[in-house]
Amino acid sequence: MTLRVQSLSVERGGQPVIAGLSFEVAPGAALILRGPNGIGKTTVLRTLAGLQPPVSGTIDYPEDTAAYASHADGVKPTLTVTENLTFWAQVYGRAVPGSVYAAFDLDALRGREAGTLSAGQKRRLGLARLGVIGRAVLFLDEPTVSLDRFSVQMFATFLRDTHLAAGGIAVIATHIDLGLDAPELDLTPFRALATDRGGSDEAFL
Amino acid sequence: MTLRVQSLSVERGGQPVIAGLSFEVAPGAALILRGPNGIGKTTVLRTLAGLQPPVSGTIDYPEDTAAYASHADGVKPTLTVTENLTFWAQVYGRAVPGSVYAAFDLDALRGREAGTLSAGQKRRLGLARLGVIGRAVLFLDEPTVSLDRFSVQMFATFLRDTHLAAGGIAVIATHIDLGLDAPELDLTPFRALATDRGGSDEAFL
Amino acid sequence: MSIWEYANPKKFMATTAPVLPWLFALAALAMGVGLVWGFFLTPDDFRQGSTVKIIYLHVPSALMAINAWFMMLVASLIWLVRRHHVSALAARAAAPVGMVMTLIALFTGAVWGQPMWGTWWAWDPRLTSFLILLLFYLGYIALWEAIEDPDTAADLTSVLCIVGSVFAVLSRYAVNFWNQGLHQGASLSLDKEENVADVFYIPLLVCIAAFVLLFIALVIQRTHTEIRLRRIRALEGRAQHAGRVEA
Amino acid sequence: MKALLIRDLRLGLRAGGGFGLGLAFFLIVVVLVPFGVGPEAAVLTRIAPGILWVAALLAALLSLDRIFALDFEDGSLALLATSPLPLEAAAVVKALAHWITTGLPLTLAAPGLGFLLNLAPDAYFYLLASLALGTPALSIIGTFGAALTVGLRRGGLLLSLLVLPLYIPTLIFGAEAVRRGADGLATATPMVMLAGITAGAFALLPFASAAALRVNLR
Amino acid sequence: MKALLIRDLRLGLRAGGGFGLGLAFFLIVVVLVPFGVGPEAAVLTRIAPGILWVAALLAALLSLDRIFALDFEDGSLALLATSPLPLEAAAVVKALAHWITTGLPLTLAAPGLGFLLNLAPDAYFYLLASLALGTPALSIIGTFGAALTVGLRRGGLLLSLLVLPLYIPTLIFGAEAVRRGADGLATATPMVMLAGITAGAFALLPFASAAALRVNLR
Ligand code: HEM
Ligand SMILES: Nc1ncnc2c1ncn2[C@@H]1O[C@H](COP(=O)(O)OP(=O)(O)OP(=O)(O)O)[C@@H](O)[C@H]1O
Ligand SMILES: Nc1ncnc2c1ncn2[C@@H]1O[C@H](COP(=O)(O)OP(=O)(O)OP(=O)(O)O)[C@@H](O)[C@H]1O
Ligand SMILES: [Mg+2]
Ligand SMILES: [Mg+2]
Repeated sequence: MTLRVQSLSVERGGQPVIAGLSFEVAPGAALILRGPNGIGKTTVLRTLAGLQPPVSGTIDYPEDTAAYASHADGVKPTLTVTENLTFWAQVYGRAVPGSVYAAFDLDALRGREAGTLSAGQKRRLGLARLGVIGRAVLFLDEPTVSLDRFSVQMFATFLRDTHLAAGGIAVIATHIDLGLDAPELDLTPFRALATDRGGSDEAFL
Repeated sequence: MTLRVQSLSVERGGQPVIAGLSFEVAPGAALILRGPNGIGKTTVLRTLAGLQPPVSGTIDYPEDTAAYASHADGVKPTLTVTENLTFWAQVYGRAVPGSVYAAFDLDALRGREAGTLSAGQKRRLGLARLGVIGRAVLFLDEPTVSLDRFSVQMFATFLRDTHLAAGGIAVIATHIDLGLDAPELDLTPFRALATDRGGSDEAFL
Repeated sequence: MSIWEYANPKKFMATTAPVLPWLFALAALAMGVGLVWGFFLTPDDFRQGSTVKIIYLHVPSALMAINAWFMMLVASLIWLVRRHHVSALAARAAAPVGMVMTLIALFTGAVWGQPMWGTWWAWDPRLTSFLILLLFYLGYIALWEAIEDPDTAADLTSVLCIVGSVFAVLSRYAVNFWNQGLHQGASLSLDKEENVADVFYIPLLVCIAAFVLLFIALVIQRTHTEIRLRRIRALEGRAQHAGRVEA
Repeated sequence: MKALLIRDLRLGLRAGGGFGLGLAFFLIVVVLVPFGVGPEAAVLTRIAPGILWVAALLAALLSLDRIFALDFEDGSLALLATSPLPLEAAAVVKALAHWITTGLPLTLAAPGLGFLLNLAPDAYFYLLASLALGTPALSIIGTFGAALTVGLRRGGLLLSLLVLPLYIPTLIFGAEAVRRGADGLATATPMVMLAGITAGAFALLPFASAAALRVNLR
Repeated sequence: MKALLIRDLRLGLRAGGGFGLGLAFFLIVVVLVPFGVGPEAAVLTRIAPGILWVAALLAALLSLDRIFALDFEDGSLALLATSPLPLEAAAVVKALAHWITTGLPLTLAAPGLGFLLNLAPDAYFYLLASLALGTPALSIIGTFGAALTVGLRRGGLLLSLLVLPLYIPTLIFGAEAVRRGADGLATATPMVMLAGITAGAFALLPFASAAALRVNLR
């Protein structure tokens, strides 16, 4: 089970953003997407996750093995931490492994309504979802936003020792150093030129 | 014009969060608030900004000199970058200094609708507001979220060379290293004990 | 010591708890006496026949419905000015009671209107303004229910209660202007001429007294409940907080 | 699917979830109309069926924007779209949850409110029946509208604009059924039509809704 | 203040801003009613004033949640609260903007829609006048309601529940004025009352709104 991306081009708002992107991630490996703000990391990840169609190129990984975590982490403010996790577990037809609470330092907050969490606590809950749904291919968009150093380490450990160790795959867009020994891919060279083909506006150019 | 905080206690959701916090920031100086997720940085900043009343203690800075920047940065998606900035400038009865666009690398995006900006670009716009309203005392809550390294430097430079240099004050809650040579204040020792007095629930205990 | 000391939840609980059973007992007694007297020991009205006896439920509930809102208004003001939790919670506790009183007034009225006016409901100003009062109760309660943080809820509902009172009065005039009713005017007043005959009048007073007592008892009881709920919430919060402190 | 339904109902019951609000709104609109048109019983009886149905329709309408918007804003929708649960199923569940929190209580309460507009005695049964048959259609059609407008922030008003025209047939047959019932005429045709609309909507619209959602998530 | 007003109007005109939507909704409700009530001209003429006013009221109502909610969600409100602009002023401006984008177009269009319900010829003037006097009150009262519910996500339905009772006096006097106008009776009293309500609301409610906002921003 490998993630293969070949000469992928993606668009945003009718404009080509990234062109000719190719990479491959083996089971148990992670890939870190780098690049300045606005280069197209989010767009690429959304395309990989199947939320938007690629302009051209192929994305290849087994059906129903991927999960996506975005800037917004789908936490319901009026549900408790536990209720939030249980819901996602059920949607993916699984049970909540007791270990996640410890893994994301949510033990003390189990019964708390998510709306009353601090920014970082909320984020941790959003990430804990990944430990619950048991998907092998993760597309993570700036997962560590507003996490403190300790929590960042905690998350990196989760990825390394739990997810990747079990043969999972992760593609992560981030600006900070996660302390994962994973290859980094800078998107800057793949920035689409204004003259690049593709993008729904093309037909009018 | 100095910011003086004496034995400040703040609450959140009826519970005391931080107790006995005192500090002083001189003109031209900055203070960096540190502490793990959920310690109470946001709560303290909101209290300093006057959005919520302190449980006890005094906060003292000249009237109408402060501005607050939160997790949400009040950017209107359907207004262009320029329109967004102009609005805030007018609310504070000032004009938009032409320099801010360069200072926050927004030149290329002036005419773009804010809703179409990437996470980091949006954040830069939110921060540019601070360069426009011309307030001397800034309370910044994780200002650099989802900014790339370059933009973080850019923002630090703005604070140092433009804001502080002009005798401004800044209190910043952040988890990363801004590269400002400013004193750091870790809130952990000030965490309120469960048994601490204060908080609107107190009457019921 | 000032009376405000009783606004401390614990003190309030302590002082009112022993009184409560007596209040209920008294209310029950007065209710029994008033209703039995009113229903069985008074003659039928020459026009209305025995239907007149519904007045013993109808009028007291009607008066309480209005007074309950008034009490809420006062409590809200106290909360906004002096921020005593008890007054806020008392207002919250009174709302459902007041709403039920309104419903009773409307229902008994409807039951009364059937034989009297030949219809269950007529858009008579009196009735209409009570319907409006019902709407205000609904909104007030809904707002309490909708807001998580109890203090925020207390503040907002208080503001609503004050603004609402003004508009409620305004509506009363509007409604009067809009339709002149078949409902009879105030039948209880101090100078004797206007009053219904004593035979009806005295038991009616007993019933009213009973409703007042019942209302007070219920409100205190519910206030206790609200205070306890708040206390549970506070303790849970503290427990979690303690949990955080260890973490 | 069950998980989603349970979650949505739970959210509906939580603070600010808006369960029963539709009901209250229904009540208020019914109360407002006489203030507008005046208190004469005869007039009210005449327009009661229509007003009751319009009110029910508006109550359903006002709660539509909750269906997807919240999930869209906090990102749940994108996550659901990438989850094993097909979006069509999600659309059905959402509609169901909406009906349970709005249409159902509204139907049960309607007869009680009928007498405020002194509805003709014979009409009560038909009011109940027509609402029971018709309100599910309102929920499903509304879900489709909500799916179309989910991208737009606070699209509430636009949503109503899109949905109201789609509601017209339901409204016509529903009100007609009650009016005929009140006048003691045959009500078979409108009732059958109502049932037909509901069945058809249930069978087809979820696919349209799911498609709309996919587009809005792009 | 001017800056805020201009911004709000501009936002209203931008995509999804909802300018004119209130108008369209007004139109649709007016169109719906005949479907519900049936086509008899006599009946319609009789209920036209009331229906028109109720429809106007609902149109105003549906656009209320836009007043503060967007600014609250994206943080603008907190920033405004910490800005030199007093929240009372903000509340007034918001109400003003709401009226310009909803009440005003609605007032101007109302006579046109009178035809659909064949409103009595003499009533048109009074319809226009009463709406012109009354709709500002709707906007200010509504702003207060919006301020109360701004903290709640999608509080739309609760908002209507709170606001509608407050609208009752305005509605009564407004519709009454038109009805009397239609019957050629004296309309001075209701008109004066309408003006009074508007003036009073403008004078007092902004303070209540600002207070509510402060609480919700805590
Ligand atoms: C022949 C029938 C009725 C009679 C004789 C009657 C009599 C009364 C009386 C004596 C009061 C007390 C007034 C006061 O002390 O202020 C009262 C109040 C009231 N009645 Fe009735 N009533 C009748 C029918 C109804 C009906 C049919 C309804 C409603 C469906 C109704 C609703 C009310 C309400 C809401 C009040 C409270 C108004 C207030 O106290 O200001 N009544 N009624
Ligand atoms: N409504 C509430 N009820 C109870 N506790 C709350 C409520 N809101 C916040 N808290 C708690 O108050 C504490 C302080 O929250 P705050 O947002 O200030 O933390 P923070 O330092 O900003 O964290 P972060 O770095 O993650 O932003 C947190 O532990 C949070 O769980
Ligand atoms: N609707 C749109 N119309 C035009 N351009 C858009 C639109 N949405 C996004 N863009 C542009 O597409 C580019 C890619 O955006 P994207 O969000 O993928 O960047 P990113 O790498 O995620 O940036 P960040 O690190 O700030 O999140 C950005 O330059 C952005 O300005
Ligand atoms: Mg991004
Ligand atoms: Mg924070």
